[in-house]
Amino acid sequence: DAAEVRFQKRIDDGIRVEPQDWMPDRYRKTLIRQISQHAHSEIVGQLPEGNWITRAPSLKRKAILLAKVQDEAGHGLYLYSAAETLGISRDQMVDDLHSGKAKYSSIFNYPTLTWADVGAIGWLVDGSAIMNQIPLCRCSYGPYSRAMIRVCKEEAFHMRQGYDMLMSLCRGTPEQKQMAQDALNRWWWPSLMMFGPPDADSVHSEQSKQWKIKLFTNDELRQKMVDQTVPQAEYLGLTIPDADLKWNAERGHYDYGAIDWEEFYNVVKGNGPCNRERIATRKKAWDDGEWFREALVAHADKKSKSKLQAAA
Amino acid sequence: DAAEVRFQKRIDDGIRVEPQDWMPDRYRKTLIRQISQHAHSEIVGQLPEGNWITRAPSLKRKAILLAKVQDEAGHGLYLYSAAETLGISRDQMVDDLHSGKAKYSSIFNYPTLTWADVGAIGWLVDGSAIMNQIPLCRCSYGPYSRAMIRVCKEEAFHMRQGYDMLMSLCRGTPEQKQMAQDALNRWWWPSLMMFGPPDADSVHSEQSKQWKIKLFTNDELRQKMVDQTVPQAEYLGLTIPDADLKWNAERGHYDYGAIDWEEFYNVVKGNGPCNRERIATRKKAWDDGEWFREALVAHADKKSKSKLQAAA
Amino acid sequence: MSNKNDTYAYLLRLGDNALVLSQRLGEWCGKGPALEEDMALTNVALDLLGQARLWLSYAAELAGDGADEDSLAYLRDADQFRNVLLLEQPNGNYADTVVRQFFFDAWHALALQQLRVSQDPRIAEIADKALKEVNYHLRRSSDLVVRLGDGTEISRNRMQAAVDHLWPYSGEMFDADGVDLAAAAAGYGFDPSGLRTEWLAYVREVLEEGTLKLPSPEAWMQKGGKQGRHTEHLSRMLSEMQILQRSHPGATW
Amino acid sequence: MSNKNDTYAYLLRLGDNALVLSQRLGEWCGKGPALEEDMALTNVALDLLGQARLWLSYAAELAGDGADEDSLAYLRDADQFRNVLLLEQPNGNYADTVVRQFFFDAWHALALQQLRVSQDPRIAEIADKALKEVNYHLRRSSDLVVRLGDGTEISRNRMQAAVDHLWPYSGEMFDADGVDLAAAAAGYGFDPSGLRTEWLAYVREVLEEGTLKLPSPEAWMQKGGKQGRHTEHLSRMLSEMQILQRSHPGATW
Repeated sequence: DAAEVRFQKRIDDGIRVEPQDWMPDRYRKTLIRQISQHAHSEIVGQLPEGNWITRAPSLKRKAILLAKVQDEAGHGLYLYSAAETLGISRDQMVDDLHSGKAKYSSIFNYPTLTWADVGAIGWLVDGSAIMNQIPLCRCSYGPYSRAMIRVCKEEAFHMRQGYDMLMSLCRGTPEQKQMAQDALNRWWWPSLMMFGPPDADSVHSEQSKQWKIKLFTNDELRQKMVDQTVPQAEYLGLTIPDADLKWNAERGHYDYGAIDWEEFYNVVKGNGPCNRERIATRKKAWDDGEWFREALVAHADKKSKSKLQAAA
Repeated sequence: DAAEVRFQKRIDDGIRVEPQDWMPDRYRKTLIRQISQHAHSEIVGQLPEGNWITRAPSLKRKAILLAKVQDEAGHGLYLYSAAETLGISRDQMVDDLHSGKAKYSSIFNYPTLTWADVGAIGWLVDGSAIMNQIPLCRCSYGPYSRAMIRVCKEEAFHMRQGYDMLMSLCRGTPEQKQMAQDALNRWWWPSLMMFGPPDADSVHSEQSKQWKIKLFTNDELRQKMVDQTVPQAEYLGLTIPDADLKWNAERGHYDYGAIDWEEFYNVVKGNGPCNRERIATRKKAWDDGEWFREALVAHADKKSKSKLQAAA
Repeated sequence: MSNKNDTYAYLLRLGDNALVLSQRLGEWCGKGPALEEDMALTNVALDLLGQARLWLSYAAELAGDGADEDSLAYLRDADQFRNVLLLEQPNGNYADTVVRQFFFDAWHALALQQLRVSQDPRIAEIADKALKEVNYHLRRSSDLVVRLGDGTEISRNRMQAAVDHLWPYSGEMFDADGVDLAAAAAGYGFDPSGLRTEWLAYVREVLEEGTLKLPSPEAWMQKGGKQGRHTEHLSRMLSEMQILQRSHPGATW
Repeated sequence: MSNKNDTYAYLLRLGDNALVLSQRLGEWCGKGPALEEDMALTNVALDLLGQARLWLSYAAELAGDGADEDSLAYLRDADQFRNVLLLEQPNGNYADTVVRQFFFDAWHALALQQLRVSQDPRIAEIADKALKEVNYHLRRSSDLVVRLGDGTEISRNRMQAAVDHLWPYSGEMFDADGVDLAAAAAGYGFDPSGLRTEWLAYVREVLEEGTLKLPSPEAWMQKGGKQGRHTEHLSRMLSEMQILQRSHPGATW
């Protein structure tokens, strides 16, 4: 198909695709899936950390956490807007989330059990997210790439804050340090799973690479994450829960142990500790807010009618 | 009216009135009002103390408190039953409570702000209640008098438990003792108000005395309560918040300061700190439980129908 | 000493199950759907609290470090609690509360029958006393499952939703780990996996009588509570339960 | 020193108002009725939290006994808090949250205008910064009152119910006591009773635009929060807020 060839040529030449440009249907659908999933992850991702806002142990930490969760809502907002440029409405995306048709990052189906989990999420989960997202700042679709630039800047900040939070715990009482270690134990493997299945099993990958909406493979990004994180854990004095982890001088990378992909697929399938609750919480917020949204629409209608009448 | 004269004669002779006996309509109405008000007080009275069940600071105290609140439900149950013998249904009484037509003891419109309030309620509120109720064990209406005998036994136990709870606080840390003093400061006057308005302003009193459903005046009972409580407070090392309180050797009683009847009437009128909330809580429990009660009725109907069919 | 540690860990599970469920039931106090039901529920809460005190006191004696029932209840963090996840789930509507109770009672009665013949006489004694209470709990919750299941359409729907929602938390009760196996081997406890067939048969029978559907016994089951990995609900429950002890260290109440 | 104590008491009220309302707003995080609304609400929560930190830090300096913003926030019991009762009321449905905010914002803006010319330069400085934020809060909550009042029938009913329910908690903001009068006399604060007429006029105007009825200004008003006599809600809120500090005495976070 000539149009597809021209489209691919533009991408190969590094020209950004913009909403008004022609694009293959599969490109559009793939992007909608990817961007909305990312947006949903920001929205659902508010919940595990939000769980500790009311219990944050200092006012400064409470302010940092509030601001962070607010940033996540903001990211959700840009990303929904980016997806809307592809011809899907926000309400449709929200419906798809609530019905289970659309996914969000499985990591948010794990519970936050202590305050240290807030730090671990910043350090590891935001860390993995940035690793995934930095390349996307250069992706072929303009609105997505611009949203990613903005998101990445803030995520890097969140990651530093999470690390700093853990630093305080690791320099604190033995109970606090234990809390940090326990959080690392529980979040380490799920964070590595965030990059998705091993390259060998990964669907969609080849075409997405060609379209420049995926620039590195899952395993490449995962390796980067491990390499970046190991020295950070050492600096904290924490032990990564992987007996097989060791520096491989030949590869110039850390080798790491086998990931339990059965757990991963199981959580994706809906069997994670919090899948049901996360969606139930969001759905309840949405349903409880229906009268509010309807009222704002009704009021706006009244105002525009009375303006029309005044003009007539 | 000859029947009324015979009725009064039986009462004067100390013969108990039973449900099947003839009685004047006003006697019936007065008793329904009094007994149902008492029943409602037990039910609403679960809430202020129930507020601390989940926070009781030792397992033993938690067990004592749970058992006490359960006793109150039980008292409510006997008393509703006693009122039902007078020809009113429990559902009707519950409706009257929720609509505000029926009253309950105003004391339960004060909040329980600390754990010490649980002790203060046992000591002072149950103390005042017993003072009111002991004479009612001899009242003219049989079912009421029998209910009161059972209630009084348990209330005396609750009062001792409340006092014991305060004793632990008064022998504890300075913060605990302060908590106890603060509770006494807040509960003292409302407890004295529990006996109702001064005799001079009291309605219904004369007729009720004659019918032996009220055996002492409000002020007589109030004086008894003060006389009983002052030495108990001294033993705890707590100060009763009344600068005018002092022993009057001539009267053989304690003199006490002026009661703020404006506050009393204000709380009765609905302006107490918790009036709205207490009723809202009970009403919500009732409304939320509707499906449950309906299901039990529906199931019982099915069972009795299938028994009938089996018998046919 | 290793044996003592195992027994301690085993007793914590029994005590925490009773304590956590009792705490949840206490939240209903004065707010139940009917007066008689309120009283019955408080009875169950009181029985469980009494059992928790016996188990935890025994555990504290074994720990022997000055611990007592209150220090165990009030000064451990969530990750040191060993109750199954089922029992920390929120009360929800009353159907959720009834089904949670029913799943647990059915297991609890079977478990206490095992423990009544424990080779640890103290465990046997506590279990014997508790079993009398729990037999009543089970009769009551089974009866409610039948009446609410086979009641109105609304009540059946609520009950079925509660059964489906809580089902994934039922499997953990039968999940044997090292602590269980050590208890079974030493003869003071039992292997919980052995109770599953009987539990399933009983639960199926009662649900059927209540016109309710048993979810798939092969469904994925949540676990972790027995090892101290809980849901987000437990730490919130404990913050309320423990606040006074935490705020007044060393005080006596 | 007596003067310093009065100022300390005065600052606690300002700080606790901001802290307690911020804490309530934080409970909505991730659960609001619309994404944009969630973000705006969190903004308000953040502003108030920032103000609370400034007021409490200043109070802690005056106390001079090693106190800091965190010891004041996390280690005082409910009876030592000095916020008005309005702000500790539960979030309820979103209408309750909006009306609570509106009543407070309307007072808060007037109060900060007074404090901006405080003779205590530190108070004046904090108030000046806060006022800029609160002017935005008030615009936002006033706007929501109008839109939700004059929206659908459901929204009008919910808003009117919220107005009626919260009304008895509005009077305390204007109830001057010794602490207020000392502040007014010394020139670092103001007499709050002087703000009532302007507040009423503004609130009436906004409610009317939202087709809502102003309850009787002569209605009975609840009070006590400014003197430390709170509703049952505050101690529950604090048990959640303070649990970590209470459980780990002396730890740094």
